[in-house]
Amino acid sequence: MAEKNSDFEPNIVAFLCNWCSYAGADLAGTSRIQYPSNVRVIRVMCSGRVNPLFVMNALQQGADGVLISGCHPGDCHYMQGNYYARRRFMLMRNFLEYLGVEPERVRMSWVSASEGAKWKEVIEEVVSGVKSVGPMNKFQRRQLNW
Amino acid sequence: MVDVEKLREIAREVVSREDVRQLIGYRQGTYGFRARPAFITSPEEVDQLIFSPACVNNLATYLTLEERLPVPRGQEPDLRKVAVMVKGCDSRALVQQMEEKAYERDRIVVLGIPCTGVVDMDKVEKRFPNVLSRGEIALEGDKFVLSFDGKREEVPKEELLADKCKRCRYPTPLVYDQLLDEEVSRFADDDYADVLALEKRSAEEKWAYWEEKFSRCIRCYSCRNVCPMCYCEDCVLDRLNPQWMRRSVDISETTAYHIARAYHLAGRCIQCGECQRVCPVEIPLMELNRKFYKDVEELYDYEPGTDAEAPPLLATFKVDDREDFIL
Amino acid sequence: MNGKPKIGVYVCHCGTNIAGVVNVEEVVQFASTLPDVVVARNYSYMCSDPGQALITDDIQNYGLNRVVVASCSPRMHEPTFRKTLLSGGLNPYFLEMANIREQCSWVHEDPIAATEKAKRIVEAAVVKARRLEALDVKEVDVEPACLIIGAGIAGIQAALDIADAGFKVYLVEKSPTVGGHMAQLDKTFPTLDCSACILTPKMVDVANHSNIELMTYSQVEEISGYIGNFQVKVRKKSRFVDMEKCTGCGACAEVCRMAGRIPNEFDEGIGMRGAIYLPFPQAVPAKYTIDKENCLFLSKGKCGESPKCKEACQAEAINFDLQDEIVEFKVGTIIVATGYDVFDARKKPEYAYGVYDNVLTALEFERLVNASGPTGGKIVMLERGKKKKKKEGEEVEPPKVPKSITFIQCVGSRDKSVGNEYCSRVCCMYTAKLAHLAKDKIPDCEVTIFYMDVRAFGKGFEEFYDRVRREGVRYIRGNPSEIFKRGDKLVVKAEDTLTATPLEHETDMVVLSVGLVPRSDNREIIDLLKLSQSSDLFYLEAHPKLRPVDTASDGVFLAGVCQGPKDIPDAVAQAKGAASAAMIPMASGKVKVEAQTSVVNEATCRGCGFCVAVCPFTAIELVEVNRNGWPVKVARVNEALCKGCGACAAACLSGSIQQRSFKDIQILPQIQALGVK
Amino acid sequence: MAVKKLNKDKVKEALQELTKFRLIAPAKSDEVVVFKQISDPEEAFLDYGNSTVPPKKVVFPQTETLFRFQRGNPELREKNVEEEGTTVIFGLRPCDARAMSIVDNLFSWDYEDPYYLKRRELTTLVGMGCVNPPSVNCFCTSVGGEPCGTENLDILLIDLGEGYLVRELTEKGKKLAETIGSFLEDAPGGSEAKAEELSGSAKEAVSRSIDTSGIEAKLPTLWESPLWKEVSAACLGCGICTYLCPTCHCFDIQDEVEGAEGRRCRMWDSCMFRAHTLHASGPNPRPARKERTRNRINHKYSYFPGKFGVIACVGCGRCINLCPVNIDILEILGKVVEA
Ligand SMILES: Cc1cc2nc3c(=O)[nH]c(=O)nc-3n(C[C@H](O)[C@H](O)[C@H](O)COP(=O)(O)OP(=O)(O)OC[C@H]3O[C@@H](n4cnc5c(N)ncnc54)[C@H](O)[C@@H]3O)c2cc1C
Ligand SMILES: Cc1cc2nc3c(=O)[nH]c(=O)nc-3n(C[C@H](O)[C@H](O)[C@H](O)COP(=O)(O)OP(=O)(O)OC[C@H]3O[C@@H](n4cnc5c(N)ncnc54)[C@H](O)[C@@H]3O)c2cc1C
Ligand code: SF4
Ligand code: SF4
Ligand code: SF4
Ligand code: SF4
Ligand code: SF4
Ligand code: SF4
Repeated sequence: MAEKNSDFEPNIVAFLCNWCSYAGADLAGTSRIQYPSNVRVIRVMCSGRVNPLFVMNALQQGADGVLISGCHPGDCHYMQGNYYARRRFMLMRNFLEYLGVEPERVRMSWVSASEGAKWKEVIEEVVSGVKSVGPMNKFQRRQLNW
Repeated sequence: MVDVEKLREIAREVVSREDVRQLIGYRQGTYGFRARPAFITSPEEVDQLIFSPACVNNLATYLTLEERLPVPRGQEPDLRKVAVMVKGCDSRALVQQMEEKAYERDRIVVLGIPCTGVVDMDKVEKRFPNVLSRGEIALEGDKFVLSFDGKREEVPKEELLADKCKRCRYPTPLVYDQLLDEEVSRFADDDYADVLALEKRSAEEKWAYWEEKFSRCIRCYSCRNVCPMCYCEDCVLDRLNPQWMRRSVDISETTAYHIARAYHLAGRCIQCGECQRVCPVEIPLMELNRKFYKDVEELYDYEPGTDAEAPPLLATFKVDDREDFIL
Repeated sequence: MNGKPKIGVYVCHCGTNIAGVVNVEEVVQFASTLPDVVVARNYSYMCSDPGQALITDDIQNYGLNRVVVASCSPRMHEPTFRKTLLSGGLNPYFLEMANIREQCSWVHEDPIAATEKAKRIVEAAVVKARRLEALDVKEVDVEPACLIIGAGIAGIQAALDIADAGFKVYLVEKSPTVGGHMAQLDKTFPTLDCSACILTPKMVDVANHSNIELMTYSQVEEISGYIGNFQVKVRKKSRFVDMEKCTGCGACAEVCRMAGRIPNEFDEGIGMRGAIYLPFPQAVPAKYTIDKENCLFLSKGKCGESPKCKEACQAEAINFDLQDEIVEFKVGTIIVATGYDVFDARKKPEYAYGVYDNVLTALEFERLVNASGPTGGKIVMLERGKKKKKKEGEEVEPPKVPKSITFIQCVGSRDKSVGNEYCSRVCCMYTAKLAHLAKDKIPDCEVTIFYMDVRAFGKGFEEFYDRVRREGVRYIRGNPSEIFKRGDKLVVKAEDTLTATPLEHETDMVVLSVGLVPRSDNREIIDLLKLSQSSDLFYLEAHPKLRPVDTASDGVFLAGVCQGPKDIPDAVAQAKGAASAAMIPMASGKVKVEAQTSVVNEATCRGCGFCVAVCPFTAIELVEVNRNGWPVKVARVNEALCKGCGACAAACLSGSIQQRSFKDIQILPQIQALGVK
Repeated sequence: MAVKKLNKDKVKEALQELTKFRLIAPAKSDEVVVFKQISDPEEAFLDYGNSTVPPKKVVFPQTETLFRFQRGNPELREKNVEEEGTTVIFGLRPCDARAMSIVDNLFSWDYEDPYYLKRRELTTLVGMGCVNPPSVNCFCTSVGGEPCGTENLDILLIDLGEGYLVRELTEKGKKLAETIGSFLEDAPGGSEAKAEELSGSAKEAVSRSIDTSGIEAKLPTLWESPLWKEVSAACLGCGICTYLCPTCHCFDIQDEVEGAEGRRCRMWDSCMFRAHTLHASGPNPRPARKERTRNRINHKYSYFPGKFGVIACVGCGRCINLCPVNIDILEILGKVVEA
């Protein structure tokens, strides 16, 4: 069983679309809403840009969890990108679960530009979910131990 | 059963055609019960052709594996048609290849074989090890009849049948120009029992299960090379820049390889089982493919390789696709 | 060329906004150890003039070719720093921003954690910056002309606005006259203006405006190109009447051997016309048209001894040899205003439309109450399919006047059984209007309305609805289940859902308030312009709230009911919106095209077309190229259409299509930098 | 040297003793036999035909870190093979052992490869004669080997039924035998004769063969022969035939970098891969399957013997058994002979 000690601070890589979720995260900032510092963001123009293999790559690189966030259905700046993302991640998440990667580690959310508060909730949810399953070392790349 | 004489007759006619470059079929293998691909370019070679339950290869692979060497200046590329023999499952590869615009329908001539099932050569070899003479396998009723070294053995069909055949929904080819036999109706449906059983296990058990398998993988990429759907000019899994996964063989990179390969086949894999068949270290690749296959069918009511006009699964969506996993 | 990276990193204090939590010095120190970083600095306000000068100076002194600014959100100051790079002589796309304010110092209190996170964010920006490439910022010229498809009220209004602003308009209408559905209406709710009175002046204006080239009885056949430069091909169908010569006198129509024998579409088939006709007296242009399918001469090659119309035309306008004409022109923008069809009431067989003569659609009823309609505005019982041509000297019984008229609302709207979940938005009100008109014309007529809900949401609507009820129109809440005939009465079977009583209501005439549905020929336009449809199958706007007149394709706008059911004021408002939206690029003369577009590596593309299928902007097509002597298909991006979403890049299995500034080789190092614990 | 006997009931104990070294033995992973390091004698699976993956990976790992490096630090940290410790490969087949001696040529030729050679030096080979009928595609006797051959082995075990005859063949072997001396007993009289008889009949049982005598000279004359196209038409270029060949030794060197650190790795490569000879500038001197297949055969049966005097094939039959499309090296060689 993975170690689940309480001071485990997970490292979460998040892919946010520029128009909704990144703006929502910015709004959380402008509103000074405090949330855990575990999430590190990569901005893309649209959640449709996120290749599900990025998730695999992040987990290999040492991330304990991955979050993909985009506009709510119907709100995509490019109309359809989030729908593609939804399909891709549904399948990828199921598949990783099938291999034994806990679903808590691969999350997806819809956060709009006005949902600074929701962003915080999402982060808290993701962080606590990842904490509950402990560090991801299943297929992390071997440290080079210099 | 396909009448071999009839097959040869049709094949002779096809290879004699001006507009056909070659016919890809099966011929006797070099030892044991093996059959292997045959590439026929002239009517004289047609008598090599066979069809039997030993003809396991999915020949659709050769349509996309075709080598297109630089055409010397002043010469024209040979764009004549290629004729290919396909079983039911193999025909789905053609459909999917066409969905993905690998070629136009009029580039190929399809000889469809309504398939009553092929053997799993591993099961055969386990049962009859070290058969050197060129043995033969035929299906008679519900028994496979194996003749070798002057002997004749009967085995219930069930015992030697390839697993993929046990759940084949399309034994009669979905696309063909000529059908070589009467249509065959589906044998059985897929109950995904193996996938469901694995799904139910704990994360730790699943990981341990796959780790054991993946740690055997020698990353020869044979499973990719043989796949009729894997025909990128330059596979991303091989690429150095960017390098999605390293060439070094360890559990991390190998797991990454298996995730990437299976994901790249999501909504595209047509269940021919070739990847698993060729794997020298017997990694149950079909259990990976079938997880996607099952999810894709359940979630999106989509079955790859059944409709050449369908939009590619991951290049389309429905507004009401499931999203209960989204926060 | 991009050259070996030399990166400058600038960490902003933002007063205490960043520096109050993040240890800026430490971040700078860390940044200076990152690969290819030649200078790392901090400053109180990077966006200030002296802050920006730091960057431009360093570009000079250190020969920087990449810049990382760690400060606020790129959504805030990316444009600012892009300009800084430009003024420092660097391509603006050599900038990468690290958001350490909105997504770090403002949301974390713990200085250690925040500083740690800031370092990671900066590292990710640096590793991405190493891979950044110069991008072209391109502009295209915009042809100062607009194509408007459809000349209903929406198309007309948009055309007039644009033409008045001084731009050229090509207004293409499929039918022989402009006006669309509004021309068929009698009065309009809620103010009861006469439709013709307010519409016909505009119809005439459209025909006469010097900036408008009106093409009626015409069809767009081909559109290629992109915003600023659309190439359009229109087929002007032959009317077999010379438009120059026809005076609109109508002598021809009177003598036509088919006169009175063909249902007039404009009258919804309750009035008749001949093979040569004018849809209605105020039609614009007021030129006659020969309908080739019904003309004896054109369809059978023989019309009596000789075509009567030709003999009758003094202006010698009739010419059976006239051919379709193809015109081609270039426009900068396009407005689609193709309107709607009404729901086909036959799809609700329980209402027996098409079975009983006096079950009408509301649009038929509009023609019946209309003074210029087939009955001159008299509401009478219909005898459909009967020969209208009276024999010489025969006394015709005057048609009966209904004593009871019953309306049924929501026919084909809010009805999943016919696949239309939506509300058509106009039926409640036009029903009230028509009920009022019925009462007005036949004061002793009993008028009943079956409804599900009354949605009187617009300006003056509730007041109007209230007025109609007070006039004695009876509203029964219930959805009729069947209409049948008992003697010469129609019986509407329903349940009053307010009192839960089943009832059978006898009436002379039933009017079905049919909903608005997408035109049956929508596909033509979809194929021409690659428009998307929403789930109700009307054309899809780019954003339901904020870009309701735009489409996914730049330079293509929507107006009127083609985008979704609406009444005339809304159709006009949207038309005016579409007109001004279309004029923005025309007025500026240039449009910027997205620089962060996608690009295909043709050497590795396998031509599968996944990207083509994914692209919401139809920016990609497969083209044939020569690869080592072999013809192969590969994807090609039209950069003027690509909006830079990157969906294609994630769909491509071979990694052959990549979005500039967001390429795999740029994102993967970011993942690596952020993944490390 | 001495001839002893290891009774089957003592095998586990002997193996347990050997786990104080890095003990590599055949083991089952599902139904596949692989050589792997074992820590528990129960893991060993000695009743096997031949392993799918040859033990060459023990001395020539599929991925081997040569050294590590760090940004801003000129020092390179080299791999110290010594740290791996003394290794025993227990139960390998004579053909696979012979294969190692063939590969040795390559790694000790003009350049002496320290990693490989060091590992070879640290490794003791305990072979197991092929007295059960060899597999259908074995042809070791055609290429200079035999089912109970001793070449390159330190110890050879021959299964006599109730126990193994232990032949110490080298000093190294003798030393190893001493470590497990307490589990050995003197071979009873007649054991040797029985072993000889078993070896002889095993040799008889090798059913496939080819006369290799003229092949080295013949191959260069067949460069343009249409036979290459014919025999390679079905090839998938998967490389199974080379990856799993005990004598194939192609490798590639790649740097793997992570952040500021990296390592230089050597990894298996295959001449059957399309990219094997692909030049960065685009052209490929072996553009098609036919050139690649031709190279594989020429390398084994012409270039290698030309340079080192030994055919680079031990007749283990893996490439025939495992080729997904039944490309059969004996069939190809047969055509070469006939041509
Ligand atoms: C029975 C009824 C009563 C109504 N009463 C009222 C009312 O009282 N008040 C009110 O505000 N609204 C009323 N409406 C709604 C009103 O009719 C619409 O809001 C209005 O007509 C919409 O105008 P439009 O220009 O969008 O579409 P349309 O009027 O449908 O015009 C579209 C035009 O485009 C043309 N066209 C279509 N396709 C092509 C093509 N491919 N190429 C070229 N031309 C093409 C058509 O021929 C047509 O002329 C009523 C609707 C109905 C059905
Ligand atoms: C509870 C509620 C929920 C809603 N939910 C939705 C919804 O989900 N979706 C939706 O589409 N719509 C919704 N709406 C409607 C939506 O709010 C309005 O359609 C929209 O905000 C209208 O924008 P506006 O610019 O016209 O007016 P406003 O938002 O009122 O803006 C007018 C601005 O003008 C300023 N102003 C006023 N007078 C002067 C003056 N004399 N000088 C200078 N400035 C002046 C005001 O201060 C104000 O900033 C909702 C409305 C309410 C009340
Ligand atoms: S064929 Fe088997 S060993 Fe080869 S890469 Fe595939 S899974 Fe791995
Ligand atoms: S993944 Fe395997 S089963 Fe699926 S199409 Fe490819 S080879 Fe066939
Ligand atoms: S980036 Fe988006 S808009 Fe551009 S080509 Fe790709 S999918 Fe189309
Ligand atoms: S998805 Fe990729 S491989 Fe397929 S056509 Fe597009 S760019 Fe080419
Ligand atoms: S194993 Fe067979 S298919 Fe694979 S490369 Fe070798 S010869 Fe070709
Ligand atoms: S070439 Fe084939 S038979 Fe010879 S050693 Fe290699 S794998 Fe064995």
